[in-house]
Amino acid sequence: MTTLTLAKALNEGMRKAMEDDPKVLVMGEDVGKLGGVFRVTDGLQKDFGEERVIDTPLAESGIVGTAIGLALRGYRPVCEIQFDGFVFPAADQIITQLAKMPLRSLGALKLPVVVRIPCGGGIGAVEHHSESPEAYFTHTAGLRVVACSNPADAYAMIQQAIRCDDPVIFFEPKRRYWEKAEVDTAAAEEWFPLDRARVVRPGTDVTLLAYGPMVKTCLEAAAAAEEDGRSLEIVDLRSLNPLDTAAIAESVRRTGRCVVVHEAPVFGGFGAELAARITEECFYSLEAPVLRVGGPSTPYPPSRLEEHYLPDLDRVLDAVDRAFTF
Amino acid sequence: MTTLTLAKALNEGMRKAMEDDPKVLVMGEDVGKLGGVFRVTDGLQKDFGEERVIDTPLAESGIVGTAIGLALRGYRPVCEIQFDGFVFPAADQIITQLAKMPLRSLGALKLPVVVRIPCGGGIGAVEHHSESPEAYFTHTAGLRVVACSNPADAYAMIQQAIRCDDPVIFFEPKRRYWEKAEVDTAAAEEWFPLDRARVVRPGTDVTLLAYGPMVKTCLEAAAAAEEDGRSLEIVDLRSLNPLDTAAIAESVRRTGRCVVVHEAPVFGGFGAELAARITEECFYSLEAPVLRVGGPSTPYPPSRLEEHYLPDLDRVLDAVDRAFTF
Amino acid sequence: MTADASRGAQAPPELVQLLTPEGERVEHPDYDIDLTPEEIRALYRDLVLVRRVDLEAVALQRQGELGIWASLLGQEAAQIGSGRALTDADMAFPTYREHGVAWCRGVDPVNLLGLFRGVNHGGWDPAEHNFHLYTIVIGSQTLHAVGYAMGIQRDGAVGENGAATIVYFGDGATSQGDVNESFIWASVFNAPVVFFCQNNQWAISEPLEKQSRIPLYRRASGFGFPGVRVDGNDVFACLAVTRKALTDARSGQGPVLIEAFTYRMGAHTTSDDPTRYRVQDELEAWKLKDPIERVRAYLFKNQLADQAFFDEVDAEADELGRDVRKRCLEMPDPEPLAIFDHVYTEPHRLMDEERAAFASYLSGFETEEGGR
Amino acid sequence: MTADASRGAQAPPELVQLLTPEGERVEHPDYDIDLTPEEIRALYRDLVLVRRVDLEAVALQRQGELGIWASLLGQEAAQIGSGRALTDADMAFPTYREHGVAWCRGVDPVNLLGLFRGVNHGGWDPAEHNFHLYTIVIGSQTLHAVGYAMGIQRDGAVGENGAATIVYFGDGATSQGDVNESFIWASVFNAPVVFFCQNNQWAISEPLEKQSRIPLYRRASGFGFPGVRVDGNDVFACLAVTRKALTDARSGQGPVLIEAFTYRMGAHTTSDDPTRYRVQDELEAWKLKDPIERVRAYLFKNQLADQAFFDEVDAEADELGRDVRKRCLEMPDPEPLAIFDHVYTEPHRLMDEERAAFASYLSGFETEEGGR
Ligand SMILES: Cc1ncc(C[n+]2csc(CCOP(=O)(O)OP(=O)(O)O)c2C)c(N)n1
Ligand SMILES: Cc1ncc(C[n+]2csc(CCOP(=O)(O)OP(=O)(O)O)c2C)c(N)n1
Ligand SMILES: [Mg+2]
Ligand SMILES: [Mg+2]
Repeated sequence: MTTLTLAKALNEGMRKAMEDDPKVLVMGEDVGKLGGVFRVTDGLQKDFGEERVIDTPLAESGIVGTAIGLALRGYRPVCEIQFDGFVFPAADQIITQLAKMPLRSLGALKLPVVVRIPCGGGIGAVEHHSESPEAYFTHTAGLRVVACSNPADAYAMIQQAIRCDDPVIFFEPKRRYWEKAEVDTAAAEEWFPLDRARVVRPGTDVTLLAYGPMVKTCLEAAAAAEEDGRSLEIVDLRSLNPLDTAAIAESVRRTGRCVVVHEAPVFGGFGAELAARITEECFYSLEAPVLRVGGPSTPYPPSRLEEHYLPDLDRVLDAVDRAFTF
Repeated sequence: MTTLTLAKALNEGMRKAMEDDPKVLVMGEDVGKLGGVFRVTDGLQKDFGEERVIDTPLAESGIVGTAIGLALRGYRPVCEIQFDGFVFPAADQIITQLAKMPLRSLGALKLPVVVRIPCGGGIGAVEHHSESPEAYFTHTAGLRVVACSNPADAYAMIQQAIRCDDPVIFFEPKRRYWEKAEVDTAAAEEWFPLDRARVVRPGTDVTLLAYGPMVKTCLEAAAAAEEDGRSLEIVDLRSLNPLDTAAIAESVRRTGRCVVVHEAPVFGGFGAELAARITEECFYSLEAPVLRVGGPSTPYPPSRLEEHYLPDLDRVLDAVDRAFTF
Repeated sequence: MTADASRGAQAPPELVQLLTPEGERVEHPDYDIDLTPEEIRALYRDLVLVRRVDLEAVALQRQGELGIWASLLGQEAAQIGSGRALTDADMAFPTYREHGVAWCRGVDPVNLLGLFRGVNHGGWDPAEHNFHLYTIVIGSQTLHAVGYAMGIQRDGAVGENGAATIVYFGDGATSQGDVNESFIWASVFNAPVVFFCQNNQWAISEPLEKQSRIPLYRRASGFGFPGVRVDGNDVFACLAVTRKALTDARSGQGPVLIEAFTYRMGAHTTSDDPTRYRVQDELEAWKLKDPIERVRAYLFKNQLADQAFFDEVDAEADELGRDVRKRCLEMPDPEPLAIFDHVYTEPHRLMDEERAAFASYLSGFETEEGGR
Repeated sequence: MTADASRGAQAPPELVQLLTPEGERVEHPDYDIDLTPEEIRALYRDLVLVRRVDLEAVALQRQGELGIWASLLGQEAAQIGSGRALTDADMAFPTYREHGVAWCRGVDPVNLLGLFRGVNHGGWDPAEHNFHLYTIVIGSQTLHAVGYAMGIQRDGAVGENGAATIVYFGDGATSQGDVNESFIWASVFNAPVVFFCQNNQWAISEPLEKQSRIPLYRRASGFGFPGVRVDGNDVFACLAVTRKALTDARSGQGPVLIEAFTYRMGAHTTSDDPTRYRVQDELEAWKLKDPIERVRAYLFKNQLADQAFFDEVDAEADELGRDVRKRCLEMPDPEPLAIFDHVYTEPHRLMDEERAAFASYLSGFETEEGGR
């Protein structure tokens, strides 16, 4: 057990993966000497060399496109997209190539490529640096989409993602990068499966579904609600595609109420899939419709407005209250 | 009143728009002499010249990016993306620039750009030529997203889209291009509003929500269901963003049951938003969960499998049946 | 001759040519090739056979057996010349039109038809032939090729007995961001990759002028690596130029851009109607430069082959055509549940759920005797 | 001096220079400029004032008044030289670092701060100044500029008294697909656009070698239009070269790429720590080429300005700095409901619904005295 920040846990996880498998490469803008703008790749180039930790030209399509080629040659590239808002130049390579090539080959090809995306707001940044583009990828068949919410998961999940033979879009909650927790760097074989949701706080009255940065927000809300005598169960989804529907439905059937929380705009966001699916699964158990808490259906605002844009404890509790008015 | 195919209705609509406003331009790959691979722009270059109907270099990001620049200079470009699956190279320009620039300018700039996308399957085509990428755009705040389902709407909606000062993603159901109907080319001022849903067949037992190519499929299903004594109401959404929630909710409250139909993969598809929103709006009226009929959550299959992939009359009726088992 | 028709009608001076349209061997200061009669006959055979496969595929499409077909007619020399320059260790990344290259890589022609028939999205194992799947999204394969070449570098497989990558794309593709990014990556990392652009003068209905105002081979100079224009209808020149580029790449000298100056003699695909946008004269001018005729003339004039040889090749071609046709018709449609196969490599819950639900839906029809 | 530090330490032969780092006027066969003393003093004043605004912004960021700032330190001559070459009718498309160009376009420096302070995404009306909004997604503005230039063509505004577009981007940006596509569009349509690349040697931590293995100005040759490299720290040369390029573009001679060879003297942004990736020696070498010092030296040596003038400019700069600071602190935060404004130009139901719901949510707090 060591205490690590989430950023450091990712760093250690990648380091471990690179030690375990010489085919693992890290590539992206500024991932080398600088160690990435968030220092998540800090020290890796120093230790593994420029051949394995590659500072690429400044073009995201090129990053993902060449990563695909490297994977075809037997490598396991881990690409860093510098910020969420800059993944879109790579959209074509991700959606039409990375996601579809294994199927196109009838299984002859596998593409173990990880695309790491620091995501979400709350860091006072300028435009394009605070977005939550997960819904673009959860709707893209052929991709796995995961989101870590804490250092221990970050450490394990990045290694699991790298070992996975499918392409994985890996979301990292950038405003939680500096939060610390105990990480058991030894228990490699006992990792919780990458595609499973986890109840991170048991409760009886309402199920809160969250992932990435919002898990902590929900935990805070649960602590506050407890004082009001309300027991919230928090499920950290971890994997968005595939979704652990069984685990979620089990919780919602017990509580009878469900609130979904994410930072992305509500309209067409991933919460819509959660709400639709849960309603279908748990129709007779639901005392209220699944309520969604998310960003307004607008572009991410200037940072002086982000406290109003981002779901916070109050917005979550407000939705919980509303779930009881039905 | 004249009888037009859907493709020709679009062609006439664009022609009218170009006559009405010299700032309207048409641009894209092969839109000139060839008239587009579906002939939707047939004859326009001949009549309006190469300055207004522009055969562009082969690059979708370039098409949308330069259209933005033309719009900044006061033009109203109508871009054609040759097939649905080729919109992704333009994803960055659409998502980070086209959708956001008006907000970025605090309203100083408007971007009246229309991006036409022939969409959907059922034409026996190869990969990338049969997709339904609407969910990527409905989740993108700043865009309007519309889908026409018949020649009369096609004629009016394309002109409304071109007149709209917001960017519009305009989906055209390619397998319905050759279907004919009466089009009233005169009634320009009495057009049904672009952002309104329309009940295209009234009914009492279940509400079917559809758009684009699936409207016809639903109408066929309704005819078949009638023989079985079941009355289906079909709502053609027409506008996906903004959504005409009030009209939809009014219908669902009446029928108490709702089935959503689209070709896109169900997981994370636009149907999820419909289901989530309707459930929230109509919770007490729903006798069954909103059921979704769509493509499997896989990439679009080889064409010999598309009849199994695409929702058809049977799949729609199966869902209707299921809605009655709750 | 109209302005249109003059496109490439006279060979530009920078064009590498070793065999004239009339079948005369010419010298080039930088490129030469020394082929045995047997090798030349083998090239001729390749050219004829791939043209025959292509013709058969067009016919199959006309008869409704294929959904669409992208013909290589006119581009045989570019494809056979470059394809025969490859060693087994080299890796090739095609577009959707490289039937001739596929032939050189040993891909069974019938396997090419699966995609166009609509029974799969790609019917061969790329690793088995070192020939990647067809790529339809214009230009995207160029980045894959460069990434693959970077993998070759990391494997230490550059140098003597090294390997290289070749990637095919069209004149239209040169406008895509991806293609230009691939030039950047290749030059910055000095990757062992040969960019093989078949400039067939048209991107569907758009002539080259819509993509570039200068010859395409010169694009490379803007990225700091060599570009060369070769007569794409001259199989000798294509072989020589590609061989040299590959040798250079394999030995660590980095990327090269080859522009094979050729012509799309047919429609863009069987869905296309070129009479809407190009003049017949242009086609006629190019017919005189047919890639097969000139080899035939050369073989004949130099008495390297007799009529019996030509007849034999034609007979083989016919047999191949018949065989391809027969096996095309035999290609089974995939099972409905195949929709869910291979979407993921590892088990995936959603696929399992949807597959099961669909199976049960389908079985409902069986009990209902075919459903409604 | 290390290998790193030698980057650009000696001027490459192809560099257009009219004023040496020591303040000596030199001749160039293709470019010349004839400036009155008054004009030169005005350029000096521009350089000093924009540097001062920049310094103030860095200080404001350090004090928590801005979230981040992208300093132009070292790039003043490139920006003022090119910016002063523009006429009112020309349109400029910046990145996020063109504070000097903004100055030339008459944008109030305080308006630049809104984006970095987080009160808006862009604080001016582009049409008012013919200066587009800052663009953060690397390279995307190049296509906008070309589209705009195509609009100029369609307006018939090319020719005498014509207009042109200039678009700014960095060395790193040259790797983006969009930038290369913009080169294609511009050349194919012969659009009146000047591509102004400020090669400041770094893209955050990546040196130019990660983007190109040849000088960037040569990229243009691959697309068939002229490229020129200018000493980006020489305001005379930047003015002369840009003026000529704009004149050519306006009169219908099509695009030009200008590579302004300069250096990012500061961090990439205030969030960056360049000591992690570059050596101090390099900085020292470039300090000797400071863009302001050489104009000062020239003015001084040629007795075109006296100490009083310099003091006056310094005083003006200090006053400007104070004013910018004061007005920055006064910038109000936007109202929460502004989140919903201007997302759409025309009425949009979802915006109205969400705005109303949020307003009612907020008013809940007011009645609850600030909520939980
Ligand atoms: C990204 C993308 N956009 C559009 C298309 C549609 N399309 C298919 S082939 C083609 C023209 C390609 O021209 P070129 O690169 O010259 O190759 P050729 O077909 O002539 O061999 C186009 C526009 C596509 N496949 N991919
Ligand atoms: C598409 C995209 N990818 C990544 C980034 C993050 N980023 C911001 S500035 C920058 C480096 C830009 O370098 P250059 O083009 O040389 O301009 P400079 O900052 O040196 O002026 C990067 C990678 C971005 N803004 N946009
Ligand atoms: Mg072509
Ligand atoms: Mg730079």
